[in-house]
Amino acid sequence: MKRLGRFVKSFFLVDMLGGLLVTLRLYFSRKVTIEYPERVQEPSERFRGLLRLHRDEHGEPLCIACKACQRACGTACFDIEGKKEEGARFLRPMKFDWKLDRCSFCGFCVEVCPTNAIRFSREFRLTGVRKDGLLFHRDEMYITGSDLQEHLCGGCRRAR
Amino acid sequence: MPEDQADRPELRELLAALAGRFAGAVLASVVDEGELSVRLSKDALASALRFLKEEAGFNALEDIAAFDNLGSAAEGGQRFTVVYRLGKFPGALRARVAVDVGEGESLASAVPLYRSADWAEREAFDMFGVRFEGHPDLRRIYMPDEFEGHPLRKDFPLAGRTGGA
Amino acid sequence: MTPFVADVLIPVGKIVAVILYPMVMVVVMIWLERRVVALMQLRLGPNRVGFQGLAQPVADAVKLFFKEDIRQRQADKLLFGISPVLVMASSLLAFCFLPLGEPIRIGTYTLTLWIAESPVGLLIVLGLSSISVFGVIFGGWAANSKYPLMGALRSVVQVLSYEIPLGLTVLTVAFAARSMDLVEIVRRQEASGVWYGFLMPVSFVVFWISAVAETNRAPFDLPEAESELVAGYHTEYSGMKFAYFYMAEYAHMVLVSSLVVILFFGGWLAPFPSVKALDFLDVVPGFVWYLVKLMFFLYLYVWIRATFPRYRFDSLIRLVWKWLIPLALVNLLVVVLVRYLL
Amino acid sequence: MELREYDLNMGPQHPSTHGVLRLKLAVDNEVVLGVEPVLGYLHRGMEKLWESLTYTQVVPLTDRLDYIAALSNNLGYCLAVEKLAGIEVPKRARYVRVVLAELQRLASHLAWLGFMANDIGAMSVLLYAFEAREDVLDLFEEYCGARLTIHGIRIGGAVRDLDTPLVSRIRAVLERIPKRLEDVRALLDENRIWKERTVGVGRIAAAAAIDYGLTGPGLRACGLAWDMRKDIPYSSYDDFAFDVPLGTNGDVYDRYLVRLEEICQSIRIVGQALDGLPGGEFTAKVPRVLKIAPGEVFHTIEAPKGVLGFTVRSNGTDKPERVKMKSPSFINLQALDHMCRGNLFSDVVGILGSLDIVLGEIDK
Repeated sequence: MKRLGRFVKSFFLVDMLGGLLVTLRLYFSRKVTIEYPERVQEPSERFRGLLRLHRDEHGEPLCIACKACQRACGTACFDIEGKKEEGARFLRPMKFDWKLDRCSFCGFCVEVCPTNAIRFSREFRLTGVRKDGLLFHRDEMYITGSDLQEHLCGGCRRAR
Repeated sequence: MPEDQADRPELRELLAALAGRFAGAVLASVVDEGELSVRLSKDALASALRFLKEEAGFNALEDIAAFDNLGSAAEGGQRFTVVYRLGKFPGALRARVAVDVGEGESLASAVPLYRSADWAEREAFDMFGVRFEGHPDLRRIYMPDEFEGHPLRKDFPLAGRTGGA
Repeated sequence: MTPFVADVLIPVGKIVAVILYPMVMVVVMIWLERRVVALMQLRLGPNRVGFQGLAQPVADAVKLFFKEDIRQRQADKLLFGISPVLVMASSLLAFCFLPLGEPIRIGTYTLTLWIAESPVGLLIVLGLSSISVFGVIFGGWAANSKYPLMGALRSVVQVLSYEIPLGLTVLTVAFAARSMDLVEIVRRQEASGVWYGFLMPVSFVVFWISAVAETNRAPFDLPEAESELVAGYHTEYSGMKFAYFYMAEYAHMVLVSSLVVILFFGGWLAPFPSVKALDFLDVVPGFVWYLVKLMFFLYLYVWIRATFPRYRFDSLIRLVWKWLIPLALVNLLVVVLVRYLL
Repeated sequence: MELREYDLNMGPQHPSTHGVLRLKLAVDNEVVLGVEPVLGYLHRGMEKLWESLTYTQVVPLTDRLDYIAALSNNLGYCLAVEKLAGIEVPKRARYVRVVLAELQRLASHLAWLGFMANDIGAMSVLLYAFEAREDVLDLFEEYCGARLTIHGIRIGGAVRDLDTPLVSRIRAVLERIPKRLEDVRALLDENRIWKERTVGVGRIAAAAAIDYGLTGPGLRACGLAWDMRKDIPYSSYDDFAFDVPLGTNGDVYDRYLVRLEEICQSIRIVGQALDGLPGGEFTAKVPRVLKIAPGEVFHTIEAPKGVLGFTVRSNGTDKPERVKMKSPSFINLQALDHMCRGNLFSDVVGILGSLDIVLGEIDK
């Protein structure tokens, strides 16, 4: 008897129609596409985006050029030279080069930084057209937003 | 490690049988934590593997790991150590068979016993240059065929010969 | 209505219309396919170029028009050039015989909504639609590389073996309508008050399955299975030649769907002709009904494509020889018997 | 005209070889006579690189091995190093790791489902599977900021604790996934075309599977219950009750069913782990510069693709002398030739999809 039932079901394409009903139901269901440039899905606040240096409330750079991040980095992205002006309590980085194209966003530098100077920003638009756009010098480590995009792919024809 | 008492006797008998069969060849052996670890001499390898597979029931060869002892405290004094990781299924017993092999020497291939040894041996050959006699198709597996040298040897420069980026 | 207008202007106008009609349908079809499949997959589909993405197919066509037309050195020049033309021409030519609606009387002149009406219109359309197989074989063979060759061989076997059930089911319709003329078939359905799709559901289902297989679509798209043969017989084509293949496939789909509409669902008839209460539906012109039914079947094509996995080659052939052809034969027998007993 | 079979080249740029894998197929008019995978296109020399990095710096690189299941690689490596260094991982850290590993198995199986269905033609299933997977990736992003190269498990524990909002979000996601799976099962399970393409295809006998070293869902589809989480439990997996789904005749359809069932089991495990989350530290105290006495260890875990093993040999310094990875996809791919013989050309795609291989893990 079961075989007959199976034959009838297969003859009248029951499994096919079942599949068609599923796609029809999903045809009318809510779409998940987020239309990117108009609506941007904000990444979570702990998102590991572009690394940025920070300043304290007086505008003084927090970085004391201790090179802890340079040592912790597995892919040698950092190249830091510190100098101590007379009368200052801490060294200040004269040269702070960071190669974005070598960085694997592992987060070791952020963890070892004693003064919490270097942190992940939530910036995920990291595409650039210039090779040296991917190399950030000391002052370029602070820029964010549109002038960051200018630095990454400056001179690109597309109107901003 | 209390919970390992259960399987130690079984491994200990196996070790005794192994030592009996290959008296001269067993150089060192230790049984701990559900794993029998044996260091064999080169020429006893093939028959020991056959014994372990047929009599002792280690039916799966999980991994073949090769090591370059250049510069480190080489136990056997030879340049390379090749370690066979055998597994017994069903159950959770493991056997570690370590064999030392010199620079130009070769080992008996385990492919006739375990099909899974095929690529593992090719990888060991590609990365270290250890040759395996009786392997059906001993070629490089990762590097291009015309590549000279064996990358994972200690004396192979990290950034590659052409001076990497 | 001077003879010049009647003999020259109107026929030329109709011919231009018949050329434009499949082109428009192809554009609509490309957009419909990408949009419907997208909506079924929880995404929006093209909605940027033009209103809701309607200009997307036009953009594709323009892109393909300007793209470089690459031909390998070892390709057979003659066959490589002819095959897209063959595929495209055969589909377009068949559109001339499709009756789109009731003839319209303008003063003394009756404007027939089709180019040619012939007593064997059905046969001609089927014959033309199988000419495109030549285009596929030549295209696959001429490219002289492995994947297109395999795609072409698969397509040949598939199309030829699916033409048999197609032919048999068309035969049942010809029996029921006692004529091969498409216009006559629709008139016969209007006279008998019931559509052949409901009269002979088995032949409709078998016809539809072989039609889907005939156009290498949905579960039967073996010849151009992206995941296996990269792109099947038109892998080596690019630029305008590829556009021909691409449009021809859609034109062929529109052709076969309109054939289904005419043969089984009464071309331009309003639904349920026998139910008197629904006569007010006749106020809507026949052409619109024809289009509504056509769109439903085109939607069905895309719906099937979005739902089902792909058949394997031998199961596909087993399906037609073990199931469809016997079923079509039995169905033909039943129809003939019923025809003569009644 | 003498007929001879010709060899067909599939890849390395081919839509369905899951990365850069090249298959040399000896084909006799669509019947496959032999398959020879050619590897090395994605070889980055990981094991050489690891020898020049410290133990902690190796962890982010393990993300890039099986890039669909980064957390399992992290877990495998960290457990091996902890066993070698004798680091005792607190109970809460072990539970957090189980939650992360099982969520990663969920995401990896959903990605496999999408790829395989798309290869066999059911392209909508790719979108449904990936839409379900997006929720799990959002959890990882919420947890530690990355979706694919997660680097969320460190030596000694995890990178962050599971706070209550995250736990409730995990539970919400775990409810949603079975519903999306029902859609897929309704589309595929009983579909005659799907069964035509998968039942009896790429079959491998249990004995041959063991001989080829097959592990993971591929082996369990032959009916052999070998699951590291049960046989050699690690990271307190033995605290959780779950069953190991088994197939019967080891073909593509059974591997499909086994993996779908494993998704449900993973959901069960994560639920139990969240309920029984103990108090305490989420990571052990690990010295910043970790030096490990000379020794060697071989530790295996049950990664989504199969048994993932790490052999770590230390020489007393803070850098490992040698880290050898036993990759499940590498061993499973060897069985492809055995499975494909006698099947048709279009089945190779289905069988390759059912093996669920990732090239980053094969080529290292």
